[in-house]
Amino acid sequence: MMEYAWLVPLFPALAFPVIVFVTRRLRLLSALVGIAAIAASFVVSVGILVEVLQAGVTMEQPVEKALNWLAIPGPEGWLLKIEAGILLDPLTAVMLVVVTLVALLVEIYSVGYMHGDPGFSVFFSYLSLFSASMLGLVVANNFFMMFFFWELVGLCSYLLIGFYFHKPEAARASLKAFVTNRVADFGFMLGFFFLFLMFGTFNFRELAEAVPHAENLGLLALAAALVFIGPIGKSAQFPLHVWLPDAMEGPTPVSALIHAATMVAAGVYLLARAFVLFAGLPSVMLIIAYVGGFTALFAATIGVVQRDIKRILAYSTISQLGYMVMAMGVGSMTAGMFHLTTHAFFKALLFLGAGSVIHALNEQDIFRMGGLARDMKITAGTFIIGALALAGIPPLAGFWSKDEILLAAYSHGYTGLYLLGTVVAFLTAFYMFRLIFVAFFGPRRAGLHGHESPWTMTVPLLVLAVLSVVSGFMGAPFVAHGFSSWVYFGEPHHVEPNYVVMFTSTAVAILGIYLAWFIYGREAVSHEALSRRWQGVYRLVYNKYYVDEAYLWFFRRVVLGLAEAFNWHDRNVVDRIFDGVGDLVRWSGRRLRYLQTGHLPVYGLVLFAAVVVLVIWAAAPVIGGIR
Amino acid sequence: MEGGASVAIFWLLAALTVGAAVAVVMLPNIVHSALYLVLTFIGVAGIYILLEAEFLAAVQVLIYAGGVAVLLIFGVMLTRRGHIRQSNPFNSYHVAAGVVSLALFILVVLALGRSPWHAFPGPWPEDTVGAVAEAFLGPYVLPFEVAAVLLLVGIVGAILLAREEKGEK
Amino acid sequence: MSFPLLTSILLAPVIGLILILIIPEREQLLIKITAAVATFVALALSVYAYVAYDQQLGGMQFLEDRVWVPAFGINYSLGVDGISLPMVLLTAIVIFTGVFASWDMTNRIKEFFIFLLMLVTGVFGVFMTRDLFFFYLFFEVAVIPMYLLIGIWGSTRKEYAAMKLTLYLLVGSAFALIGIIALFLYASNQLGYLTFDIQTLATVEYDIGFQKFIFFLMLVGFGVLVPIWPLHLWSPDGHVAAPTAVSMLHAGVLMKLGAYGLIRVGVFFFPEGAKFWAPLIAVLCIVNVVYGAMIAMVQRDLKFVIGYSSVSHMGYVLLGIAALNTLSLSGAVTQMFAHGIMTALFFALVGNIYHKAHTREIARFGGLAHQMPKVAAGFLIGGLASLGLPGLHNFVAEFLIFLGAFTSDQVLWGGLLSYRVLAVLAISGIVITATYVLRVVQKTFFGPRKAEWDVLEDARGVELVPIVVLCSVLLLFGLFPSLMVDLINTGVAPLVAKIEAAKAVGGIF
Amino acid sequence: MITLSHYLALAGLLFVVGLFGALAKRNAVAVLMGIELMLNAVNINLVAFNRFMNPGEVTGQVFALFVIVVAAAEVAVGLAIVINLYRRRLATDVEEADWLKW
Repeated sequence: MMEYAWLVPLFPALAFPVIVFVTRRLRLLSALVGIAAIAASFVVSVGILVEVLQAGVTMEQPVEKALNWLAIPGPEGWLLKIEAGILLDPLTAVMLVVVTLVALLVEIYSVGYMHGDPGFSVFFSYLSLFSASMLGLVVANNFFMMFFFWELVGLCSYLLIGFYFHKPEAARASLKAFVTNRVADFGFMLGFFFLFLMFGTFNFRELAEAVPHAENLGLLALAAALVFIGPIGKSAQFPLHVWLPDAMEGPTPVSALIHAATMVAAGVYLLARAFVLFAGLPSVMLIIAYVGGFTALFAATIGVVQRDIKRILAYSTISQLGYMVMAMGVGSMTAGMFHLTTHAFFKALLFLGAGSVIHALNEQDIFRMGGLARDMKITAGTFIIGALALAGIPPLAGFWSKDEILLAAYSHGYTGLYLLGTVVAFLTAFYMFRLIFVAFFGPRRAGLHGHESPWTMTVPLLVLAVLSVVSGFMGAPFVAHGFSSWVYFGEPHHVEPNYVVMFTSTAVAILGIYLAWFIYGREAVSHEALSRRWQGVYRLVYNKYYVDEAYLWFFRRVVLGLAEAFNWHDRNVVDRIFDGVGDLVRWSGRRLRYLQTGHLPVYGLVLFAAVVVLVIWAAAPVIGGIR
Repeated sequence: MEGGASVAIFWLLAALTVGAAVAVVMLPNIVHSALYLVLTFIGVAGIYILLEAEFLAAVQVLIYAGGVAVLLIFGVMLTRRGHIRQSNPFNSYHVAAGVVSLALFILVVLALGRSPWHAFPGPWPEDTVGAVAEAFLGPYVLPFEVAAVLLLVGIVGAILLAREEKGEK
Repeated sequence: MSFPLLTSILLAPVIGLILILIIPEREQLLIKITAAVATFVALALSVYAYVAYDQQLGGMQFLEDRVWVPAFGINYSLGVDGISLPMVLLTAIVIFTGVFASWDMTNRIKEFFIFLLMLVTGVFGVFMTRDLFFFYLFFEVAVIPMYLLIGIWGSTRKEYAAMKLTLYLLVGSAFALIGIIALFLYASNQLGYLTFDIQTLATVEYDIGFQKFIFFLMLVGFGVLVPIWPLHLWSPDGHVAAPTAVSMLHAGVLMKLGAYGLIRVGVFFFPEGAKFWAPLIAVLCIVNVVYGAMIAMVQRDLKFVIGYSSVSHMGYVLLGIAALNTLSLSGAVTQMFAHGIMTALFFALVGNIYHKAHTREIARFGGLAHQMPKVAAGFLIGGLASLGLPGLHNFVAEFLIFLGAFTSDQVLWGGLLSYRVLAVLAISGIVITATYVLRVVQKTFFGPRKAEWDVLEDARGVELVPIVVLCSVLLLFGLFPSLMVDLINTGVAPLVAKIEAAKAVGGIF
Repeated sequence: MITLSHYLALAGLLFVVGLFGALAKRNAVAVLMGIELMLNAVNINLVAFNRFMNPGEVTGQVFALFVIVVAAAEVAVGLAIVINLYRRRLATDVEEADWLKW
């Protein structure tokens, strides 16, 4: 099955033109084509995963197949060799399965959610294009190809965020997303340019061999830091996180697939794929760890006060991505990837659940919802399972993966980050169950009456709920050779459980849930009073620490100001200079006119005066008697 | 021509010619100028004779003194206006003209003084007229024909320019 | 010599032109069809030439020679190599789509198509000739009709723009002429006989001082066309004023004339001169890129945005030339092709909108995607190409240029500033470009539906030809870049060999 | 002994007097007379050079003759213009014929 790996991205890639040009009129057929394509990819991916694990393909001996895409001959060998190739190892196999599975479920879900939307088939074409580019990114065997699909994925996010292009906010959000990603890609491109400068290749395997014994560590650190800017943008880490909350303008399946499970995980995947680059540089690892940690805390605090159900989940995603990046920074690539896998499932579940709620009530503000547990049994049930998993309640998936990260931080001696992680775990539990108690258990508010979504939407929810429970066990410590023995850096290590860490994280989560129940469930303390008491803090956090406003101010004042200055300079200075040359000619013409007196003798005089002058000038030596 | 006599004659003719020329230029009365012009032409003819260019002297007298001078006198008569005594004043730039002319003369004289003419008075063909005729119909036949055309054009042009428009008075 | 392929490409528009002369003015459709057929023949032959070109052999192929003026060694010799063949193909594609883009013109279309075909003949000539004399001759043939085309059929401030454009180009070509004559004389007394053949002239060993001066002349002469920064002001005004097909040709092809001239007559003849002036070009092109992109951000007229974006994109070509290594030079030639196609697409679409909406003011537009989905899709593809999205041809070109400039270890100001820093500044251009392109797309096409524009109907039938053809070319070479880059490498290789062989000369600063 | 420079000096003087006449006179006919003087000076030069420098041939005289022919044509046309000017402006004053004035 492995030799068919290049088919995985190809199926959805073919589905895109087929839908756009052939089946656009027939809505259901387009959906079927899309789903069939991603289903085929899923089947092949599972096959690859099984084969990879059985055939003993490990991180050290990946399977690589490549052919030259663009090669420029130089004096000796290739000056530049860019391949289109696939690199198969456990990391790729796991990611393939995760991406194809979530994509499949989201596409099935979208049939119900997007029902009646005029752009139904266009939506499925965009989803297929996205799946193709995401899968392409996963299987890429060199930086160029990864960057190639990295930007295509950015394009699909632009198209899908701006899907309801008649809404001005959606149009602005898509522009914001693309430009922010573009800034990150600028850094990322510089990063692998430096790598090419130092090692002359983009290929991951060749880099893996060359990087450990690179002599110019300073340059390597710079290159690694620049490459890390890519994930900062793509995985919405601070300071380039601003686009993800606005990306919620897109349809909910998009938020579930792209802005929760797959695309935003691409940044973490890049860190995992190029881990050899970062492993040997403690300074860069530290930066990564602290950026991840800070983002986790920063986003969690904002999530606590948000009112829009999708915004809460968006900030939760940023926070969890911060977790994964912190895990990478702390040195445990396994923990990061394991959390990525489990997070993909339960976060997709939460988003699809939220979608089902929005689909039913057509309302996104949780304080206008209520009593949904009674009206939408399956959605509520699955949503709660997802929330529990996210909060990290054993035995659900979230617990095992979050625990592994905290364990990694603790065991590698980053106690500060460990404590920070625990606080974030508390906040996560608090804001998730704040949402649940307000939306699902509170009294029915604003006359909104939920009704259960059709089976096409609830089945994916159930599947994801099961996965949220099951997926944790593959990485749990007591499992013999679980996740950590497949996906690792250096050598497979077996995680021995540290009960103290486990206990504290669970206790903290339960505390969070209790507090949420205490404020929002029993409403013992009115949350309005709380927010009025700490009014300053509340407003600061509610407005997302005014980061958005700062960027907007920078763009409007500095960038546009500079542009206006250039424009003025261009029109008035440079243009005026060249037009000035023309005016100069006309001006001097006006002055010389007065030489023409019209009198005949004057012309004669000028003539002969010139003769005299010329004779003097030419014959001066002769006349002067020198010669 | 023995040496002494020809030298005297040269100076005489030179004085005559230059004097007449100065008169042509200085006299206020245009008619006097015209007459002195005739005198200058004759002086020049004399010099040609001194240079043993008899045919040229004859042509000079015939065309210049006879034709051109008369034509100028006609011109003077046809454009008479106002008092004849002041008919030939200087224009407002005559001072500048004088300066330029003087400067030019000085330059010419200086140049003459400096340049080493290695003149060698060799044998001069007796019959210059025959030689001239052969030259005209020999190497210079083309200029000769062109000169004829030039004259024709000159005459036609002059007639066209000078004839009175019908009804114009 | 088998079938004279290149001459027939060159003469196809001329024959079309003559036929149109014969057709009476009122047969408007017949005139358009003749023009379309003529350009289609040129396109078909160019594609055949592109495919039939033997890349292993490389060098000049499809040679044709006919003695013209033996006294001065001028002969009508044609040939295309790795650099000029893509340009011939580009010209053919742009003129073919240009004719269709001006299908709905009405006033005096007979003269319009005559001048248009004359213009394109000049451009074909420049790219195909191997003779320096004809190079300049065709160069002038290309410039003169431009004045009339803009002056008569133009829009905003057309007389001013036409006059400005022609003055800039003619003054520029005057510089180039001086250079060519000096080159010719110097070479002829070195060689001992008079010749204008580019290959033989290039074999002459020019003295360094001479090279520095003449290369500067060429730089100014062709720099005006590229346009290089201070001499660029004719192009935005010219673009805006010109009718659709003319601005397509103008931005799509005429600018490449300048860059091609700089490479063929500048760098190929005077490698030391090129090395001396390279830092100046490098610095000016960064201004081109950043300055042009920033200005494009605040333009109110759609065509001005594209005009300034062309200034910015041609800055990349100059950076490619300034870095003087294989990667950047093949990147520069690829960018010349890619940018040509992309700008032609942009102008075709803007022309389409302008023809229907009679305005190009971005502020008045909004939500056009509702009324014109196909045009919106085309514009978005053009926009994505211009910001260098992978999968479209411009990304490959820009990538090669950036990599070439980044890895070249030339330095300026005695090591104070390196090409790497300039490359980083140029790469930052992609962020600015992304911002202004998508802002325009958002303001024009997205947002709520405006009843005011309900009268607009989407591109259909003939108007779709430019959009479909140009988009598919961008995609084809974007997904399979080796189709073009390998060909360009065969053309760039001798050039780089000559540069390497040239003595190391300190830069101007 | 009369040498070549004597004749050349004479011609130079005559030329300069003619030049002064042409430039300084107000009456157009006087200007023509000045020009005639200058032409005669040139003729003297031609003949003098021929006589002293190259006596074998008569090219100098032939040229002199051509100069005379041209001078004659020139006077004819000059006078026609002057008469035309006179008829148009009733004056042969050179400074009044200033149609070329800016």
